[in-house]
Amino acid sequence: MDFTLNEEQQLLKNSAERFVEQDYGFERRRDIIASPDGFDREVWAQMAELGWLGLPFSEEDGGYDGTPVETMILMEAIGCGLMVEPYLATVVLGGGLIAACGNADQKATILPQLIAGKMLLALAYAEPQSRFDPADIITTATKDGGGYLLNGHKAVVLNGGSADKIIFSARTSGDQRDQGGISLFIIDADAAGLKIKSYPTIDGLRAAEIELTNVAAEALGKIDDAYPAIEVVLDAGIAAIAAEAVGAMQVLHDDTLEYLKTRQQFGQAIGSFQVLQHRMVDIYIELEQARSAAVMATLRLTENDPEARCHALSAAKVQIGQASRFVGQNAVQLHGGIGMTDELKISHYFKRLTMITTQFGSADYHLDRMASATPQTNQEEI
Amino acid sequence: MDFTLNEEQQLLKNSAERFVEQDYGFERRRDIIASPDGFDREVWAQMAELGWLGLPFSEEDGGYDGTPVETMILMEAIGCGLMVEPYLATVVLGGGLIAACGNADQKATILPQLIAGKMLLALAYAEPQSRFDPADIITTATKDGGGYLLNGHKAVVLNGGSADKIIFSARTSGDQRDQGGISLFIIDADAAGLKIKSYPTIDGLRAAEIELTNVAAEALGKIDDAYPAIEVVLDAGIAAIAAEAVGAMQVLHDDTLEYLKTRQQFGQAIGSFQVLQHRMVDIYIELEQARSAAVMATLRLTENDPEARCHALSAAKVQIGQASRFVGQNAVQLHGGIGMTDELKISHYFKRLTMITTQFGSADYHLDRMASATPQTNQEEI
Amino acid sequence: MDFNFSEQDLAFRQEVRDFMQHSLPEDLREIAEHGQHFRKEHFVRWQKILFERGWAAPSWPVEHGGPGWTPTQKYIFQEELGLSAAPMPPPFGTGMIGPVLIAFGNDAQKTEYLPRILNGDDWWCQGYSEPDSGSDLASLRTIAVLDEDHYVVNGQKIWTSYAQYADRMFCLVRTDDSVKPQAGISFLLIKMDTPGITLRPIISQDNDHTLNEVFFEDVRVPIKNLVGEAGQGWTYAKFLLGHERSSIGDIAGSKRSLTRLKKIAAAEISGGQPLSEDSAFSRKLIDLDVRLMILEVTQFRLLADEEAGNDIGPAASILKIKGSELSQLISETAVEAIGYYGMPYVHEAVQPGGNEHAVGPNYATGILPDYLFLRALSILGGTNEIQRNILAKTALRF
Amino acid sequence: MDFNFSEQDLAFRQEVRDFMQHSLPEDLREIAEHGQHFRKEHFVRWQKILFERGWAAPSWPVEHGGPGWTPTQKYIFQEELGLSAAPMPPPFGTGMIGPVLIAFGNDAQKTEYLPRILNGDDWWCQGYSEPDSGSDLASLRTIAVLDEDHYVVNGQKIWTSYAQYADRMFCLVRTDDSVKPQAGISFLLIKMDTPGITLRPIISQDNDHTLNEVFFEDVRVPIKNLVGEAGQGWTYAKFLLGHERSSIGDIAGSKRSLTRLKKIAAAEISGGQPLSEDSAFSRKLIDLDVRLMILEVTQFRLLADEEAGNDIGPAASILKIKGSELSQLISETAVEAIGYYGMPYVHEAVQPGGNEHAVGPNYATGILPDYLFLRALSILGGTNEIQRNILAKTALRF
Repeated sequence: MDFTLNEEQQLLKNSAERFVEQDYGFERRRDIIASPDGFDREVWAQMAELGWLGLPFSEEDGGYDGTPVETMILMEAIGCGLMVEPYLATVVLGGGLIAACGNADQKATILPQLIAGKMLLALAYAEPQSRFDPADIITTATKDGGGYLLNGHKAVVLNGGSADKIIFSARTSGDQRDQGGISLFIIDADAAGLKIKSYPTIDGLRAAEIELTNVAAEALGKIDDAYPAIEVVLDAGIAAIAAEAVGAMQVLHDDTLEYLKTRQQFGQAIGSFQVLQHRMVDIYIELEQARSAAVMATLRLTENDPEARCHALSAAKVQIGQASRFVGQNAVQLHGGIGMTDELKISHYFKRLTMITTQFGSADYHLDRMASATPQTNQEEI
Repeated sequence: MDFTLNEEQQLLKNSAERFVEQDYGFERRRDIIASPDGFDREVWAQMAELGWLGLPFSEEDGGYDGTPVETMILMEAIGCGLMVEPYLATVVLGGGLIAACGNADQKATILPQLIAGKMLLALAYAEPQSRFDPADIITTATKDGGGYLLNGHKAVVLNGGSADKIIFSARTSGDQRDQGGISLFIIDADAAGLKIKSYPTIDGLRAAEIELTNVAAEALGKIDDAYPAIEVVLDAGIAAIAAEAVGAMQVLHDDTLEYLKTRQQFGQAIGSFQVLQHRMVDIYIELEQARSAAVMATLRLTENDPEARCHALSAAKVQIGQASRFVGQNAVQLHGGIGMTDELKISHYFKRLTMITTQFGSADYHLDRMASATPQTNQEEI
Repeated sequence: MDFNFSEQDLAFRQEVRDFMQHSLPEDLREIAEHGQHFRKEHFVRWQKILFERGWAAPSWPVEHGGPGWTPTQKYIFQEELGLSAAPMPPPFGTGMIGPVLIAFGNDAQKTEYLPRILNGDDWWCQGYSEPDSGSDLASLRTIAVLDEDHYVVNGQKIWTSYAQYADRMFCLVRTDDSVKPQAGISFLLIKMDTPGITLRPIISQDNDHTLNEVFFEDVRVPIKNLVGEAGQGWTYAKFLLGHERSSIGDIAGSKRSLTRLKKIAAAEISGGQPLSEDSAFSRKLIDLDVRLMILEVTQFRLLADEEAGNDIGPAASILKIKGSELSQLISETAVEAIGYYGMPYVHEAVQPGGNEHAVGPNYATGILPDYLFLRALSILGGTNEIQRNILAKTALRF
Repeated sequence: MDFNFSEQDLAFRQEVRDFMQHSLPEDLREIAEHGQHFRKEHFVRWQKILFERGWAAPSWPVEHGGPGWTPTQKYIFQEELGLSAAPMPPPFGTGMIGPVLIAFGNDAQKTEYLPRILNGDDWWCQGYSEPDSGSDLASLRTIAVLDEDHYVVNGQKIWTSYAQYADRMFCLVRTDDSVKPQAGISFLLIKMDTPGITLRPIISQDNDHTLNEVFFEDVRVPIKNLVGEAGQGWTYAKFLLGHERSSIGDIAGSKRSLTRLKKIAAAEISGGQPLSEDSAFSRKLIDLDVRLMILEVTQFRLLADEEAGNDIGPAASILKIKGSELSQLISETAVEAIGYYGMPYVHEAVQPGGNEHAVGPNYATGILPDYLFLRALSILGGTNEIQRNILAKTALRF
């Protein structure tokens, strides 16, 4: 048992933290969000240069053979800076699926480009009716000569408006909500029949609604059998946003503690009031527990038993959601009115944490997912 | 809208409070609990003399034509004193069913005796498998000449060991958990085939397991159609223990507040710590909200629309349960170790409130009951 | 004991309901139903409609144009207004400065201001909070120095709602530095177009503009605009705090939002069935019902007390705490209900007359902005922590 | 980063498991399985079995008879002990006075006491708390006055666990009134049969007798029974507080009780199906799983820190707070699960060897007494409020 970082990981952590501190100030972020893309292509290029985009990929795919721990380190820094660049969409979700399911040709076409920062991806898995269930799919893919034609509507596709290629889940057989019969397809963003409506999200990101009308598509991975891979990559997404949440909560923790110690009311720092001290302690405890959840999510991601992986990742998501809500709401409350303004950082972190609570599924969804997953390994065998 | 007591009600309240204060000291209660019956027949006689046993009954049944408000007043005093005399079992539950379902003969035999303090009743409605559902009945009643023969097992019958007559619910038709097909029967406690095992309960009361083997019984009310009457009387039980809980919580509130103001630690009264003050405020708020719940339960009991009655009574029970738990746990916590001793009153009130949380159904049971009850009257029409 | 409104009260309620149904303009109703925000002209138009009906100032005495209602009637009116899709008139005019002028203003002030408040011609804003005096209001530092027949005001106010709409401000200023903080405060009426006043908008986290900072640089205010006596401003401000608190829990607002949430839960599909039929989510909804029902009874008990002429004192803090917690919890549950469609934020979609359509189902519009905005309920008007301090002191005598 | 126990640790755990399985006497196993309480002879018998195996004092150094385990091995042992049905040895001997004597005792004391602690011959109790010094321990008032070669002790202790079983007490007494409170405290070893000591049992709300008041009236204690230096007692007491805290969250206990709760929920029928299949109740159970899993990771992080020789400092308070909240919540949920069968209380049924049978299903026995008893978790050893004070000071530097 060892929770320390090795030397390279420590270097990565230092470098990511320095980047956020020196190059990603809050006013710059404000400008970036208001820009047409909603993120900064220059920052993206820097991230590529620093080698961050290749971290999780194998050396033969042109990456650096990193483990989920490296992604955790980077996502925590992204959370600290509330960075809006499409790392989650392109590297974790899109890249993760290409690496897991792509054939040699697909990997060779996409991954080196992605790692070089020249290609953005998005994953379109949710649908208007699907709520949190990634198996709830009515978008269809029907065979058409050597390829497939897709029809349907994909909902709230993270960074769908700026992606060069988009991965879609679609039903090739089975009924709505069957886990069997689901396949993955990859489509160029400028393909005929794709209608992409991009919009800002409440937490400063961009997402898109995508309508597909007879869009020609190339399959990614085995037909009818994509659900397990989708589950794995969404679990990777959970681990990633768990770390992002920890970074964001750390900032709220630090800023709120600082505020309590400096803000004067009734002739004393408000941090001298025991009730506010104890609330701050509860924020601290939630943050530490969230850190445990993020570590668990990260280290369990490579678990061989899928049920044990689901169980741990869902548990982490439940805790992260609760902590995000508690820390976000109370950072605002302890700041008072000023915590609700657009001007202060606080509200922006609160908004991102609010969305993390439902992103990749609410607490109830994940409690039910845990109930239906029975890890083969003994719980105590960790 | 008027939440004040009329003159007679105010007199009743004064008299009940005086009784508890002067005649029902905590050491006397300790002796009473340890006595063979588990309650005091002398106290019961006094209660009869004071006219309390006849309060809810009509004048023609020998009572005083009281409303549920009178029961609320008395039960609140009973909660203040944590009185163990069988008012709930005999007057509210048993007497309530006799008054509602009894024929002229049954009323005439039982109610005057009951009101005079000469006859104790109990209601046996729960069964080992029934959990909180009073329709979950497998005890059977089969026709036998002019009467019925009962077979089965009734669980946790409040004051079942001291009752002179016991009212049983039993199935005369229908399947387990059907609301139809349930009938009521009345049986003398010394009837052949009744096996009554009486035991103390954790909160200082007495209850019994009762096994019935071919027990001859007389029907009470219409065969197959007793469920609505059972529901009404259990709702009356909810209103009664809601008021009892308010009385008990008031004592915990007062004693804890007093303790916070007098107990010295670190050179000051512990009540000077803001965190403890705020916890005490939350106890106060829960008590006020519980008072609202008890009032709602009491005034809604005579609601004509059964669904509206269920809705309000279940809502009251949910709140009372939550408040009982919060106030009980925190009164112990704020007292520290001394709050956990048998010696102090605190733990005894905590135990009674703990059992009130599940008595007549847990919060989940009542939330589900509310979900299936749709009041005909507009919610806003209250 | 009796739980029901009297026949007269029920008839009055029907009258109010009929009025709301017939007199609320259709375009206002639509704004509310689309989860959009009212702007100045909507509030003013509605105020003038209420004025026509004689209901513009529920709490004013008849001689100043009030309707002469009992506390229960006032409550019913507020409740029905809250349940309807009508704009809730900001309290600054009829609810706040009006009662202060009626109680403490001189005849000239009453004559000049009251009619224009009543008919909606003047929009007032409130100048209380300052950057360094939030919960500790008495520490305010905006200074007014007498210069012949004018006060010269310098300083800054913050959290001023709708200052951008306002014609006038009632304002707490420090006129005497030599006495203890509460004693040196005066109550001034200031025209917002007086030279030296500048505004800076505060954009809130839901990207809306309601709040402002207001800066005063040598702003000259005629001495006739002083209310009551100099140095008595704190007394007048406290008078207002004790005023009109019986609707403080905003039960009507919670009723509306819970009804909306139930509709969402019935429309949202989860695992092939309506979310409202998921047993765990259903219990959450019912639990909200329970909280609302209990709070309403507490509200009724308070109202009965008020009707009997008793001091409602600490109970108002209970309503404030539990009411804000409930509103926030309903809103939090609504965020959970709409799932991924909480994310899209199209600013134009929540503006009246905006051309952009919202993304996702119509019912999702405004849910997230509401959630963000409602965090204010446990902060403004004395944080819930301050409310607990008040209860500790007043109800428990710590 | 690595989440797994090493091969050696896993092998060690198997060794402990095998031992527990083979060496725990059947009658002790049955006591635990019937939800009954262990008595002195059970604890002592088990201590002697551990002693035979060389595992009587996990944290002692090898030269005094300890097993020489790493922090991880100690943790594994505690965990396995907690998961088994074995009696959990009270900490007063091997966990508390032993380490104090090893660190601060003189050779004579070590020789006299340590072997008898190890083999279970001496039962120790702890004399810290007094009626007026609960959370504020340093204000203690039991006085020891030197009279030639004896201290004469007068005063009173309270909350003394198992004093009725104890042969000896380690006791904080005030030996100097003239210095600041912490500096005047000394650490004495007192034989319980010394004249002048009387006990008064404290019956707890679960009707059990574990706690006592202990009165001292002119109790003469030889000066050789002073540990370390006079006036240094506070230092030794604090040394203990920082000692052996990595199992403070009692995760093993929560694992056992959650497993028990799940069995109850599977056996209890609600509306025709197992309670565990009710979707809302199932979510409650899973939510407890989540809390337990997360707390265990926090525990592991702490253990890794301890293994690396770092100060675990404030984190122990997190484990104390969250661990006690979790134990209490599991117990509260168990009370809910057993429904009406929480009410019966047959005192004899929870006593080993009692003839009375419990009422209702076997699994209901002891659930209510446990619930009542576990309220102590957030009180003893520093209330959860005190723990938050500690965190505010140490972790947040308020």
